[in-house]
Amino acid sequence: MSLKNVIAPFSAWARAVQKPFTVPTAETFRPGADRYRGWHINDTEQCIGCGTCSDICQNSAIDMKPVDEPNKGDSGLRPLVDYGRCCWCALCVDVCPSGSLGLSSNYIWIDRDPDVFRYIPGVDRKEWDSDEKGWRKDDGFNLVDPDRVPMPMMMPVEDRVKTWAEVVLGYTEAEARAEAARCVECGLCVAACPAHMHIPDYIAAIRDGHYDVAVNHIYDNNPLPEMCGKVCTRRCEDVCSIGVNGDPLAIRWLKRFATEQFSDLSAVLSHEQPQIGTGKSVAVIGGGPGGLTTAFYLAVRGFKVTVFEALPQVGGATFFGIPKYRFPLGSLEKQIKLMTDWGVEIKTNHKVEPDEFKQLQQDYDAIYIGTGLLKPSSLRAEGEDLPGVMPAIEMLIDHHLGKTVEVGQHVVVVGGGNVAIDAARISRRLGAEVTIAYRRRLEDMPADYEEIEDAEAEGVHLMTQNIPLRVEQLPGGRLDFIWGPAEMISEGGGRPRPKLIEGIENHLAVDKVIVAIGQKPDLRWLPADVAEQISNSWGGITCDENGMTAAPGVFAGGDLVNSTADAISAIADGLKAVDGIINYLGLGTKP
Amino acid sequence: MSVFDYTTQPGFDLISETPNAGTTVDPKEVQLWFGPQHPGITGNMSVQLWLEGDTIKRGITHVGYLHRGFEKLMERRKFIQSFPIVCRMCVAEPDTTEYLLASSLEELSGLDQAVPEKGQWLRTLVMEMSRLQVTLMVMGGQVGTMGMGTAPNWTYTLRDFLLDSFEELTGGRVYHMYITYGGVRRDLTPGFAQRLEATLDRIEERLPYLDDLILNSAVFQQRTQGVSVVPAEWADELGITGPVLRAMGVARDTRRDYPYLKYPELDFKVCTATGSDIYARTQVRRAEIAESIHIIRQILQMMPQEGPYCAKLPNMLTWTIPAGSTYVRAESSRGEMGFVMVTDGSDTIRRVHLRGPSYTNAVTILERMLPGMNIADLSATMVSLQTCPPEIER
Amino acid sequence: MKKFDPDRPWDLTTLPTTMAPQGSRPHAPVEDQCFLGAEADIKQPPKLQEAVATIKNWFRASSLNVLAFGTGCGAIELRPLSTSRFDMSRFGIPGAPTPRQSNVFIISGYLSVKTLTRVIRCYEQMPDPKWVVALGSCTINGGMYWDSYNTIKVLDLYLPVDVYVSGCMPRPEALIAGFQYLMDDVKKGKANGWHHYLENLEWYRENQKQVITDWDLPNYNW
Amino acid sequence: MELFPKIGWTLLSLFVAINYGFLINGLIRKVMARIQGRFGPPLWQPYIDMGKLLVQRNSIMHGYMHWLGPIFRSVGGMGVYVLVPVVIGEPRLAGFSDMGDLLLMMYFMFFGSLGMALGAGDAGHPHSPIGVSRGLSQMTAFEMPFILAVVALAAHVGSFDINAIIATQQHGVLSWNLFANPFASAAAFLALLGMNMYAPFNIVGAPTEIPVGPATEYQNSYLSLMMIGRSALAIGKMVMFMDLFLGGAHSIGAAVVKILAIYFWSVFVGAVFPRFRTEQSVRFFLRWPTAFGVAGVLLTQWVR
Amino acid sequence: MFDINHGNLDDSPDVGQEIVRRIHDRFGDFPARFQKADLVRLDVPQKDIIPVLSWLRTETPFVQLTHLTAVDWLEDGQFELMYLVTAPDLMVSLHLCVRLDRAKAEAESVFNLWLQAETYEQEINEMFGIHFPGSPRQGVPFILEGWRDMPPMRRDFDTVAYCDRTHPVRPGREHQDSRVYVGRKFGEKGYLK
Repeated sequence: MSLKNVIAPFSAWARAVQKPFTVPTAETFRPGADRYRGWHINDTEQCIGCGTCSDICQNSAIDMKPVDEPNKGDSGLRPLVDYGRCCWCALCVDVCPSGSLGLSSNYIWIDRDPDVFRYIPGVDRKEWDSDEKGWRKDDGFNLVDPDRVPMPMMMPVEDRVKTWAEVVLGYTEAEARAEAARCVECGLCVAACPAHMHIPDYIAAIRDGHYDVAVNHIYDNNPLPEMCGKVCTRRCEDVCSIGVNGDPLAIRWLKRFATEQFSDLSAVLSHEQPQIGTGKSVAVIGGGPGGLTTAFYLAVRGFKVTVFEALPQVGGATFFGIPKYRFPLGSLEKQIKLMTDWGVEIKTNHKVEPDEFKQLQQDYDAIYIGTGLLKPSSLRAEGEDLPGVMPAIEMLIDHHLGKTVEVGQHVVVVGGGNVAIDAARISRRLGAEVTIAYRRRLEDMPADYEEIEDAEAEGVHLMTQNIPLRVEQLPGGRLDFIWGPAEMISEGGGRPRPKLIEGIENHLAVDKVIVAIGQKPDLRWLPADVAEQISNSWGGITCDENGMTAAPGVFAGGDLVNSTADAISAIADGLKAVDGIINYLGLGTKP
Repeated sequence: MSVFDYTTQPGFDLISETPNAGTTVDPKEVQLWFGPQHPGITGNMSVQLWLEGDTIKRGITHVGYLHRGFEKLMERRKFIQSFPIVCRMCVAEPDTTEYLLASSLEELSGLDQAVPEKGQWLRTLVMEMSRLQVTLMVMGGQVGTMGMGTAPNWTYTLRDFLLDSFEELTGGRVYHMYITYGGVRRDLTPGFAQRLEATLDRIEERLPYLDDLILNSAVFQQRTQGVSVVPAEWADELGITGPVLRAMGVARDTRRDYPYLKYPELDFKVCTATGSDIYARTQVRRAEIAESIHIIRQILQMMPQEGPYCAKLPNMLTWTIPAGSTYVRAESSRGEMGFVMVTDGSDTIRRVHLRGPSYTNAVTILERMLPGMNIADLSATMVSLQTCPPEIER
Repeated sequence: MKKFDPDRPWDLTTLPTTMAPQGSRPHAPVEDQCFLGAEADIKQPPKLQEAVATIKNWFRASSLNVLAFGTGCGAIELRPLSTSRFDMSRFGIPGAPTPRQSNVFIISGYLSVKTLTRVIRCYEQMPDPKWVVALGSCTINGGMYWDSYNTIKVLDLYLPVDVYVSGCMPRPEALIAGFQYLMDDVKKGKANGWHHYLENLEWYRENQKQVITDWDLPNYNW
Repeated sequence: MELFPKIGWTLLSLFVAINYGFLINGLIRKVMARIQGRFGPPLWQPYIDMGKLLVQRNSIMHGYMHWLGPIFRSVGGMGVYVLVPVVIGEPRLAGFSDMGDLLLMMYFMFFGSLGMALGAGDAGHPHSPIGVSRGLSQMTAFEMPFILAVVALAAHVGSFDINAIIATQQHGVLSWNLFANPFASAAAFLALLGMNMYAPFNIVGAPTEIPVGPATEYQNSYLSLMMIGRSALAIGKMVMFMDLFLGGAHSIGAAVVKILAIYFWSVFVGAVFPRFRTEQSVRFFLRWPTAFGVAGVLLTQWVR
Repeated sequence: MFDINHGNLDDSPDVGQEIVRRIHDRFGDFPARFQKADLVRLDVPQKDIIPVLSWLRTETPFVQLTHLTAVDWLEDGQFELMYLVTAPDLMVSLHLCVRLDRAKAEAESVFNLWLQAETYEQEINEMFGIHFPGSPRQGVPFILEGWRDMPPMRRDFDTVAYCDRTHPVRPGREHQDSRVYVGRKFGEKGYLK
């Protein structure tokens, strides 16, 4: 014990005259750091109620609760946080696909009642709701994979226009499983899908490699999945929660991948539906997706179903409306084969006449009408009767039936839907220079964005805000397509409307003008009294919630009814009609 | 009769009218429960002592008061869900276990190659900061167990300044939950380096006073020199690591021997002392505080300012890892910590086991050092061995 | 007074009107008995009684000795709280090393069954009135150990809790706020979980015995 | 002075002294907090603690001996205080100093501690007997230099009468025993460190080893009684040291300052040291302080 | 203390390869996996494990038992014991893995080789129910107290079911899985199943 070591500790007394370390009483409740993990906040406007936060929470601290006023397109659920469970790891924030969830920098919550520590952030108002600081989602750290596995293309763009072969190659097994693993199984897609397919279930099955399970899930409410897997308008992907801040899951490609795994679907599929329809018969007029759906699921239940199709091939718009480079004929045939194998009788080249319809009403217990839209809308511009002006729908049907379609050197396609793009890309493959004239902006185009991109890549020229004024005959058989530019004006709500800028006329010399601005229903084949009874103001058919028209026993669906004009809606109508027919015939177990 | 009588509880309470069943009392012996309710115990554990006067005749450690079954819980959680759990394994020093979990699963999944440069630097920074804060705490706690309030008050405050830096960087004061698969969760904040430097300066400014209060203090020297000596031959037999080993003069350090993260690029020395007593362990800790400050300064200088801090992760909700097993290790403030990780190809861990230095320190070593020890030294010994109950029982 | 609801045992506003439960010591009456006031026997005007109670509660609230028992993770934040940075002693909250001399029990997080036994023992050794401050999620509804086989989930089935401080773990500042909350409650005479415990000892005992298999605590509280 | 006024004045003085002890206690907490870098509790915190202890329920009873411990303790403390003259030439503040001498005072000091030890030993908790044995060993050790110092002073004056010892120191500051007999003073002031039980000699109630030692089972009203006793004893001891070594006080102000100064000596040391183990502290007291004490006695003989 | 043959193992360029070669020479051809520079995994049959361990302990620099733990392979009906033996001077570890029959969960103790194995074996005994005859603290509670159920770390012990049975939770929670909720709300149904 040296004297130095006895004296040394007394140096600590220097501290006594310095300022204490202590946080002054007035500042005791210091604000948390900029990214402190405090209480939860939630932007309920942005929140889509996908429940991913609840899934990742290892404490099972987050419940999804139905709220009174959900936003459109979300699940109607909002996270409820239980602070009897939370550990403030903020994984819920980091995983939140919409980025709506966050943690504020507040950290003091004291109560004597333990039941109060539960609340729905954003809905139950709290004083920290407007806190700017706290833990927020960061772009550099993602717990879900925002990048889609790229879909490999069959060949380079420049070769594509020379062939009718399928453009998209499809995923390999590894790619499909990798893509399927991106799913967070929120189920928002189920709501968005008109047919309410079991999307998370089959994606999970694909992820685990159980493709037969996946196909069974898929066929559960879609008899044309391979078609859907290739050309569906996929509203599921629009609402996909990963898609809010990244690429949506490639649901369509995954469905396609699963169905393509099996050449013989009967061996894979199983059905457990009771044979309730023995002895009952149903006539389906129009072999489009809606009609085929009704026919298939009724046949599965033991009904005797006959499909009457005017064209030589069933499939309706999915047959003639979709170019073969998107949807090879073999795919369709495989699915039709399953239907006929499972008991659907198909009569092609059989156009139903008014008299025959009366007969069908007597012969069959129920009739389903799904004849779609076949009458092209008019251009409503001068010169639309000129020989070089043709409706796109006719061109597509002709093309698919193998007739020769003359497009010449230069074509202008008027319209911005999928039909317009298809007509343009077919024309491109027929060797023409193609221009698309669309009235609104590029982002307003109803066509699939991938389709638009592909078309552009293939050399289709896009002219937007372009209003056709008239078409004039030029010497030499060519046409002069005269158009005026438009400006976009927004009035009230709604999307902006194009307005012609007067006084400007542009000319475009073309060989053909293809009009693809929509189609109208054509009910002339119905007996006049029936047509009168069931049709509505725009010429379509009105149905009740069971899919039944005003005529008893006559059901309808598809483009005739819902005007959304996509295959999956028609399938959904078909499914509705299946239930409707069963209930109508008194075979269902009504809830 | 089993000597493991776990029915008695803190101390004797003769008023309870229920004599502690199963215990036979030697009239010359006093049985004393040191903990779990005891200010001198290092966390929630207890040592059952049989005393003669102030001298311990024998003793047994009892753990399990903090058992939460982490290893079981992690077997039924997805990989990402295990990540918030592991930091609770050692409350004072959460980053080491976070790193161990991340690196073991990265190794088994092949993600380890993808960890970006900056993520590695940030991991190193956080690991070293956490070593520093715990060492500071133990340094003060060491003398706190001997009844001086001044030094622990200072060191806890200095540690708290470091916790402020942690809070700024990671969003949490104690549970950082920062190191995760593929890197770290957030980037540096602007101006973080300057503020951390200021904190380090503040710590350094106080270190000479701490030396005077602790290492240079005559009373402290008398209390600790030659007290609770860990025999050198136990080193290999019991797998002693960390400051306890280095206080025997053996220069072993996981950071140098099994290089990981950015430690190979950093310049640091392995601090040793001789004597293997409490004083030597305190000397090692004092040297490691200076060394940690030195390392953190280097990291702040050498760290790249730009770049990603986390690898691109697969969907964490469905992440699966191929079957395999591994052992990863890292140097915590107490010594080598390791994770045994076994996966079976599913989306959950098959088996994980934390190998912590406290496991042998608090049970095997402590129990063998107890006979003949003065009761006054027990608390100091436990702190010097850095027994951490949550790590023992997980 | 509301009826005591066994489903909401933590609701301290539902104090039963019955006397002390069977088995408790006869000298542990419901009335406030201490060195300065066996006032149950003395007939005093109600105003004075009220004033005396206010003064007593003020004293109790201004000197809260915290039992040094780090039951869980939260104990690590008690160190900064009691040392220089946050210095809880300036609020009149020092630490107390033994249960006999402490007034506040901080349950700092989860309780394993093994610790719960000790916690009950320590709690019952503390002199009345005594208060329990529960930290963090674990005490409210199990926290992150909601599926752990070795921890209890709902503390107030086993001990009366006066103040819950939310957070995992609560910062020292939150703890200070919790203490201020407790002080307010004590001053108003609202924090009487101890009283509740005495009155419903049987109910608590039953719950405690459900999880503690090796029961060796006495069945009365003294 | 008549007996009854004297009793009255002494009780009043005792009351003031206890309050002063409380304030010093509060002040020490403040100062200790300052060196630790914090604010510390308010100055009046001991009063609040005291009030709290009085309004808490006692929940345990270890028998009457246990209950008597704090009473012995406070009687011992008060006994010391009433035997010391606080202000020179002020009979109202002289207590019963004319009726007892240093030996009686030291008896009261022992008496308090021994009574406490007896009471604490009855508690049944192992911490109590361990603390008691530690306390008694340490007490015996520091009594050695203290008694030597007292003997040195008494030998110098030729009497154990405290008033006589004061009287020899009234010839200027240098005549204070602090300077007149530095060895004895050193012995006594080192022994004071042990008496006041601040670090490094606070092994008795060391919280990290045997939480609060002998008092481990005491609660509430017992504790409050012990606080009063400790306060009286502390002031009594300080006054005694003031009388013995600092020449007493001529005014209340001087007494207040000197008491505080003497008290702070142990705080000054206590704040910066860890504690000794029992045998180390025993060894410490029996080494240098005892040597100083012996030197003090020898010095007295030599001066004579 | 022990006759440790530091021999030429120090000099060999790859200690892991060398020690595995020696084990192969001496005890048989156990499957080995060289996982990284400092870790080799060896799958040892149960009858050979104690000879290998005692040889490592007494005649090689692999003197440190870093940890001992168990894995429950419920599907295979086996337990796996994992011994990590380290050569601290050479900075190489051997992970020795042994499969035991789950029905007869018993293994030989290594307490004689390493003192601290008593704690590891005590914990494994408590948590997995593997018995180590001769180890000093078998059957003595280590972490658990008053445990009446099966050893909790076994795979077939369901901790959630145990919690539901034993530890009540606070009532009032109700969770809607978004997938199920959305499906139900929008009339999701199957037409084949």
